[in-house]
Amino acid sequence: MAAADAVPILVAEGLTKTFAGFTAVNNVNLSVRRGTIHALIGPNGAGKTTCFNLLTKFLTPSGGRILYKGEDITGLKPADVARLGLIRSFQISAVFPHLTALENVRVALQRQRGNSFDFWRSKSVLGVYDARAAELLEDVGLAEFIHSRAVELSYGRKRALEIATTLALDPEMMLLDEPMAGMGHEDIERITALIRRVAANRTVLMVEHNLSVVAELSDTITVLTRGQVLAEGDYATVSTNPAVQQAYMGDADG
Amino acid sequence: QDNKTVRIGNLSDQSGLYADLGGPGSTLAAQMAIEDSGLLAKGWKIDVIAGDHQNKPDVGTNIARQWYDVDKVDVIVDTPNSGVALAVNQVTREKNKAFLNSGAATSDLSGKACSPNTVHWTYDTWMLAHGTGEAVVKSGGDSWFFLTADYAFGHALERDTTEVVKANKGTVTGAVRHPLNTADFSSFLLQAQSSKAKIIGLANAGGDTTNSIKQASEFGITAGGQKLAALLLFLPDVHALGLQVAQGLTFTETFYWDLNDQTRAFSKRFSERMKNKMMPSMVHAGVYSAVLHYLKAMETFGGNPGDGAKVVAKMKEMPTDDALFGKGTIRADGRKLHPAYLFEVKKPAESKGPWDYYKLVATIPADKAFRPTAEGGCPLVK
Amino acid sequence: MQALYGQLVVGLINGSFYALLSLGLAVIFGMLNIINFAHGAFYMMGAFAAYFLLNWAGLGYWWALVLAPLMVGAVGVLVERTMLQWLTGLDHLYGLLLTFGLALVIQGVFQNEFGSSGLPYAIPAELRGAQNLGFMFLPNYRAWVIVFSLVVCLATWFVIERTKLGAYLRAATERPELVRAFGIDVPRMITLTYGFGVALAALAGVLAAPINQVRPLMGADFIIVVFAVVVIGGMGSIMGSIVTGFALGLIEGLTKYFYPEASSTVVFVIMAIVLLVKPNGLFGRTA
Amino acid sequence: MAEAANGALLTVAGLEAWYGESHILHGVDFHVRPGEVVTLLGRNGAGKTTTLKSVMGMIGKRSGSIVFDGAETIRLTSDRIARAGIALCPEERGIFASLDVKENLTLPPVVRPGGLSLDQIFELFPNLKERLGSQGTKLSGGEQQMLAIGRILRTGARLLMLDEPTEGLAPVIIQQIGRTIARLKQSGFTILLVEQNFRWASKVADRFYVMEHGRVVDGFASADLEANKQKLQDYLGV
Amino acid sequence: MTGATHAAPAAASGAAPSGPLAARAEILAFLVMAGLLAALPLTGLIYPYFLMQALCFAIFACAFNLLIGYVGLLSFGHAMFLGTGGYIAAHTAKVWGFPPELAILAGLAAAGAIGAVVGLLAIRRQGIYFAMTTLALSQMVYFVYLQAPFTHGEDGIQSVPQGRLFGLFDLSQQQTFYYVVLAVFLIAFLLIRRIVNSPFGDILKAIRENEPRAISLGYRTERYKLMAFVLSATLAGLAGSVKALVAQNASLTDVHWTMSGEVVLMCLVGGLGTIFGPVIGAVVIIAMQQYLAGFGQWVLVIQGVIFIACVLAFRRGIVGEIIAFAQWRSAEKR
Ligand SMILES: Nc1ncnc2c1ncn2[C@@H]1O[C@H](COP(=O)(O)OP(=O)(O)OP(=O)(O)O)[C@@H](O)[C@H]1O
Ligand SMILES: Nc1ncnc2c1ncn2[C@@H]1O[C@H](COP(=O)(O)OP(=O)(O)OP(=O)(O)O)[C@@H](O)[C@H]1O
Ligand SMILES: [Mg+2]
Ligand SMILES: [Mg+2]
Repeated sequence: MAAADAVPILVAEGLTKTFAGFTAVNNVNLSVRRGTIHALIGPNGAGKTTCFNLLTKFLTPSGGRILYKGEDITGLKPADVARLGLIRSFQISAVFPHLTALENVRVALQRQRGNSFDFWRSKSVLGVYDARAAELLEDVGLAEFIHSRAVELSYGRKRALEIATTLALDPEMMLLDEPMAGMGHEDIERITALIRRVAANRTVLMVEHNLSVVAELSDTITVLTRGQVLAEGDYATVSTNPAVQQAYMGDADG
Repeated sequence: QDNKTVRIGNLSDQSGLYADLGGPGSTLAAQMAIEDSGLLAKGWKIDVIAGDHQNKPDVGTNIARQWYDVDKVDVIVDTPNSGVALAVNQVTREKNKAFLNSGAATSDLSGKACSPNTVHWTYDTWMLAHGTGEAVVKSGGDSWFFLTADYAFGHALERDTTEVVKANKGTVTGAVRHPLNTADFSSFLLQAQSSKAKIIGLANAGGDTTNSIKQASEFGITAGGQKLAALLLFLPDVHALGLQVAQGLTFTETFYWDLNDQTRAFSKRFSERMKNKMMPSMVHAGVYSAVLHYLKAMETFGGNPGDGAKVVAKMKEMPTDDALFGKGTIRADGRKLHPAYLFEVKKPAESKGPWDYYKLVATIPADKAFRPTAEGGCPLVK
Repeated sequence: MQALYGQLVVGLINGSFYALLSLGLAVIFGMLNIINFAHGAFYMMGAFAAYFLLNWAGLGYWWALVLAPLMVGAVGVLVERTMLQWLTGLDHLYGLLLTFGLALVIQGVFQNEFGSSGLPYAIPAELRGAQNLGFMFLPNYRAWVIVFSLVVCLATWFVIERTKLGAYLRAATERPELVRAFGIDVPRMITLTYGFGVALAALAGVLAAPINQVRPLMGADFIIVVFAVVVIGGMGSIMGSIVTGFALGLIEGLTKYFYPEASSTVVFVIMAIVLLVKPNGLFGRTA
Repeated sequence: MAEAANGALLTVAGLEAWYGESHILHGVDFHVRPGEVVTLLGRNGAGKTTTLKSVMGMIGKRSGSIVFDGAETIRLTSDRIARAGIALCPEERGIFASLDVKENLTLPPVVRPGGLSLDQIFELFPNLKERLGSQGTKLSGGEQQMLAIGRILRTGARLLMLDEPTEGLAPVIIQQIGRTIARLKQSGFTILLVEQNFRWASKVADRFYVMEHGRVVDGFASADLEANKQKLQDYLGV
Repeated sequence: MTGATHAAPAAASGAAPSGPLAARAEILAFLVMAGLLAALPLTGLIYPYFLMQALCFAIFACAFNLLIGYVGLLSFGHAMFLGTGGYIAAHTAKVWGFPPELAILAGLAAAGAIGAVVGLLAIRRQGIYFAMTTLALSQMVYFVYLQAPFTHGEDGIQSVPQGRLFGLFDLSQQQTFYYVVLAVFLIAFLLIRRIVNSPFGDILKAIRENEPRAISLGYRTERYKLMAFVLSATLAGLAGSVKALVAQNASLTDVHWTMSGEVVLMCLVGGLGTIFGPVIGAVVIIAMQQYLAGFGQWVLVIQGVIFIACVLAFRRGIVGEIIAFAQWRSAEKR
C-alpha cells in the first residue's frame, strides 16, 4: 500500500543506549517511511521497548541522533516530542481510569487550545469538542460506552479507548508497543482492523510478538537482536531469513 | 454600685517550662488572696479561672480576648513569658480591663510598653541586671558572654545586663541565642566556651537555665575556670537542680519563703495546699500580693466599676501593704516597688532541711532596686 | 580550631540520632510503605520507658537499654495489629496520616501527664566523667552514644542487605500477597518489622534521655529534621540512611562553627539542593 | 462436566469469589489429576486469573471447596497453601525491583524436594544466567516472564499454576516453554495453565476447561479437540 | 511511576458527582451556606471573632484541598503559605503602614512567590516523597521566620492595625470586618470551584489519573502541577493575610508543622476532594478547639483520635459520606 520511494518521516542514526555497562541498543539505524506501517520485532530483551523509549525521549540516548521530518529531536523533552505529532502508546494500557471515555478523548482534543492555563474559564468552553470526541469513539467501536468510566471497560476496550485518544491528537505518526499483548482473539481481530483503518494516512511504528498480526499489517519489518539490527524487509523476506528464524521464530509460526 | 462579681483569669504556662514557677501555683495564690481579702464574707462573688498560653503570644492573645469578650473576666494575673505578657498588655488596654503581671520579666512593661491598665508587680530585667550583674562584675567578673533565650524576655535581660556590665567598666564579648525550651545546650556552650569570657551570663529562665547549668558542668566549662551567672533563678529551679549542682550561684529575687515569720506562715499554708507540696516562688507571692491589693482597690468602689483603668489608677493611689512584700507603692508607670535581695545558694552541708536553699547576701532597698521612672521612657509619665 | 572540633563531635552525636531514627524509618517504610510519623513519639516513649523503669521499678540505664525497646516495640506491634494492618492496599498517604494522628495522641497524653518541660535522667555511673581530648572535653556518655549507635546501625544493615531474611523483607515490601503465596507468613513479618523499627526509635530515645532529658515533645520537631535526612538519603538503601544521618550531623556541626545562624536550616538547604540535582535522593532508586 | 474426581490432585467445587463487592466467580467446578496438564481457556475477564488466585488463597473473599491432595484448603491462608505444595506464576509476573535476578530466583523457599536446580533452570533460560546480577525489573518483558517461571520451578511444588506464560514472549521462547512443560510433566509435576494462545495450548495440554462469566462451561480432552472446534469458536471467537 | 497507579487518597473516584442534578444541589448548598453565614452574627449566639477565624481556616482548607483533591498531591507544608501571608500582611500593615487591601495583596503575593519556589522543588517527587519534601521545606521556612528579625521570633508581630478597607470600611468594627471576611471567603470559594471546573482543571485531573499518559499526549505536566501549586499557595496566603488582620497578630504557630497537619485534618474530616468538605471540616475543627479549649492539651489528643478514626473508618469525610449516602439512596430508588 505504501509507495516504495516515500520519504522517511523518522530516522534514527547510530542510536545507542547503555545501562550501567550493559548495551541494550547498539548503533541502530532505522528509517521509517512516511505512510507505512513499520514493525519492530525481535526476541525478548532485544531492545525494542528501549528503542521506543529513546525515540519518544522517555529515555535519553547515550549516542546517535533522531530526526523527525528532517528535524533533529534528539534534545527534546517527551512532551515536546508529542507536540510535534509523534505520539506513543504504552505496553500497559494507558487511560485516565476515573474519567469517562468522552473525557478521556477530550483531554487529548483539548491540546488544540495550546497550553491552556485558563483556570478562570468555565469548562463549558470544552463543549465544542464533544461532537468530535463522540465521532472518534464511534470509530473505535465504543459508541455505547461514551459515558462509562475507563476503569469499567474491559481490557480490549481500554486499548480501543487508548487508540481513540491517540487519534484525537491527529498524530502524523503513532508508536504502538505490543498493542495486542494479553488480548483475546476477537479483540485482536478488531484492533488489527482498526489499526489498518487509522493508518490510512499516517505512519505507524509498532512492536508486536503476534506474528500473524505483524504479517498482516506491516509494510516493513525490522528485526532486532541483542540491541542490533539483524534484518529488515517485508514479511516474506524477513520470515524466510534463516538467521531470523533461528533467533526469533523458531520452527513454527507460534 | 451593686455589681459585686469579679472574675480573675490566671493566664499562665500551665504545663511548660515555666509551669512550676507560675502555673497552678498562681491560681492557688490568687485563690488565697481572694479568701484573705475578706470580700467573700461581704457578699462579693469572686472566682478564678485558669488558662494555658503554652508560651505562644498568639494563643495568649486569643485566650485573653475571649476571656474579656465572652467570659466576663475583669483582670488577668501572672502571665510569665514576656512575649505573651506584652501581647496581653495590649489587649487589656484595648478592652480597658486590668493586667497584674507577676511572672514576666521584661522591663518594657513599665517602660516603652507601659499602660494605664497594667501593673508590673514582682521583678523585672532591670532589677535582675542591676542586682546580679553589678554584684558579679564588682567581684571581678568583668568579661561576659551571654547565652540568651531568643525572645522578648531574653533580649531584654541581655540588653539590661549589658548596660550594667559596661557601666561598671566590664566588656561583653558576644552572645548566642537559643530557642525557648531547648534541651541540648552542648553546641551553644561550646560557643560560649570558645569566647574565653570569664562570665557566661545566662539570660534565660526555668528549664532552660537549669539545663544549661547542668550541661556546663558536663562539658567541663565550670571546671575550665569560666563562671556561670544565672541572671534569673527561681526557687523551683534550685529545687530541680539540687544543691550539689547549684551551690554558690548568686542571683536576685524579691521574695523567699524563709525571709521572716510572715512569709514563713504564708508559705506553709501555700505548700500544704499545693499538689506537689512546693514552696511558693516569688511569682506566686507576687500574684497573691497583687490580687490582694486589687481587691482592696475594688472594695473602695463598693462594687465592680467594670473599668480596668479606673481600678488600676486607684491601686496606684493606695499604698500597698501585705505580709509578703511589706509596705510599698505602685508608680505611675505601673512599676510596683519593694526591696530586692541578693541571694547565694547554700552548700549542701549548710542546708538545714528541705527547701532550705538560700543565704541572704545583700538587701537592695526599694528605691534602688528598680529603674528610675525617667529612664524607662514610659509615655504615661512624660 | 578547638571549637571546630568540638562542634564536629557534637554534630556526630546528633548524627547518631539522625542515623538511628532514619534507619528505623527506612526499615518501616521498606516493609509497610508507611512514613511512620509517630516515630518521634516512639522515640520519646523510649526515653519515658527508661524513666519509668528507673523510678518505678528501680531498673537502671543498662536494663533500660534492653527493656525499653522491647516495651515500646511491643506497643508498636499492637499498633500495627490494631490499626496499620487495616491500611494495606490503600494509598500510602493514609499511613502517614494515621501515624500523624497517633503521634498527636501519644504526645498529647504524655504532655497532659508530665507537662512539656523535661524530667531529669541521670547519666549512668559507669559513663560519667569526660575525656580531655586537648581540644575539648568529650563527656564519656556522648562518646558511648556515637559508638553504640554506629554498631546498631551496621548490625541492622547487615541483617537486611546480606541475609535471606532481608531479601524476604525487601520482596514483601513490593508485593506482599505474592511473597505470601510463596509460603512466607508476611503479615507476621510486617508486624515484627514495624515492632523492630519502633524499637530502634525507642533505643534512640533511651540513648537520648541523659542528654536531652525526658520530655513529651522531644521527638516532635526532631523528627521533621529526620524526614529531611530521609529525603536527602532517598530511602533507597539502609546504608544510605545511615551514611546520610551521620554526614548531616557533621555538616550541621560545621555550620555551627562557621555560620551558626544557618545551623537549623542547613539540612533543609541541602535537601533543596539535592532535590534539584538528584530528585530521588543520594541513594534513592530511580522510579 | 463435573466428571468423577476420584484420585484428583486438585478438586475445585462450587468456588465463588469476590473482589470487594463485585461477585466474580459463580460456582467454578473442575479437577486436575496428578501428572496432568490442564488448561483453562476463556475470553478476557472470564475469571481465569481469579480462579488461579482463589486456589492460591490470594482472594480475600471466597467460598466453596478446594481440595488439594486430599485436604480442604479453602480456609487456609496463602502461605499455608504454598507450603502444601502449590505454586503460582502470576499474570503480571511479579518480579521484585529491589532484588537482583539471583535473589528473585532464589526467593521462594523450597517446600519439598524434587524441584529443579539452578543449573537446570539456566539451561532452560540462558538469558537469565547472563543477567544474574541485574536488578529484576531491568530485564525486558520477556526475560521477566522467564524469571517468573524459573522461580517457582525450584520450590518443588507439585502443582504449578502458570497464568498466561507465553504473553509477550518471542515465538522461539514460547516453543521452549512448551518443551519445558512437557519435561516438567514427565518429571511428575502437575500443571494448571491459563492461556489465550489456544493453538499453542493444544500442543501441551491433556485436557481443557472453558470458562465464561465466572463459571466453567465446558471441558474436553485434547483428543476430542477436532470434534469441539465449532463450539470453541463460539466460546472464544477463534 | 508507582505513585501514579494508586490514585491519591482523594478518593475522588466516588465522591464527585456529575450531571445537572448534582450541579443544582451544589448551587443550592452554596446559597444556604452563604445565607447562614450572613445571618449567624446577627443572632448573637456565636462569638463573631470565632466565626472570622473559622472562615479564614475554611479558605485555607479549600486552598489545600485544591491540591490534594484535584491534583492528587498531599502537601504537608501548607502552613508555610498561611504563615507567610500572615507575616507579610502584618509587617506591611504595621511597619510600612499599608492599608488592609494592600497588606492582604502583599501577603498573598509573597505566599504565591514562595509557592513557586517550593513548588519547583517539590513537584519533582510524588506521593509520600512529595508530602515529606513539602513538610521539610516548610520547616526550613519556619526556621527562617524564627530567626528573621522582622518576624520577632517567638514574640511574633503583635498589635497589627486593622485600618480601613479601601479607606471606607473600618475594620476595627467587628461587624464590618466580619462581612468583609465573609465576602473574601465566598469569592475564594467560588474561584476554587471555577478552577476545578475549568479546562485547566480537567487537565489537572488527567494528570492525577495517569501522568505519563498526559505527557505522551503532549502536556508539559510539570507546568500544570506547578501552576496548581502556586494557586493553592496563593489562596493559602490569602487566608493567612486576612487571619493576621483578624487576630491582629502573626506568629510562629501559623508556620509550624502542626498547622500543616491541622489543615489536612480539616479536609479529611470534611471530605477530601469534595467542594464543601474543607469548609465543614474547618468549622468543625475550629469549633472543637474553641469549645474544648478548657481541656488543655487533651484537645490535641482528641484531634489525634479523630485523625485515626477518619483514616480507619471515615475516609470519605462528612461530606463524602453524605454524597455516598445520597448516591446509594438514588441507586436504591432506581
Ligand atoms: N533501565 C534499565 N536498566 C538496565 N537494563 C535495562 C533497562 N531497561 C532495559 N534493560 C535491558 O535492556 C535489554 C533490552 O530491553 P527491552 O525492554 O528494550 O527489550 P524488548 O526488546 O522490549 O523485550 P521484550 O520483547 O521482552 O519486551 C534487556 O536485556 C533489559 O534487561
Ligand atoms: N482487583 C479487581 N477488582 C475488581 N474487579 C476485578 C479485579 N481484578 C479483576 N476484576 C474483574 O474480574 C473479572 C475476571 O477477571 P480475571 O482477571 O479473572 O479474568 P481473566 O479470565 O484472567 O481475563 P484475562 O484474560 O483478561 O486475564 C473481570 O471482569 C475483571 O474486570
Ligand atoms: Mg518490550
Ligand atoms: Mg487473566
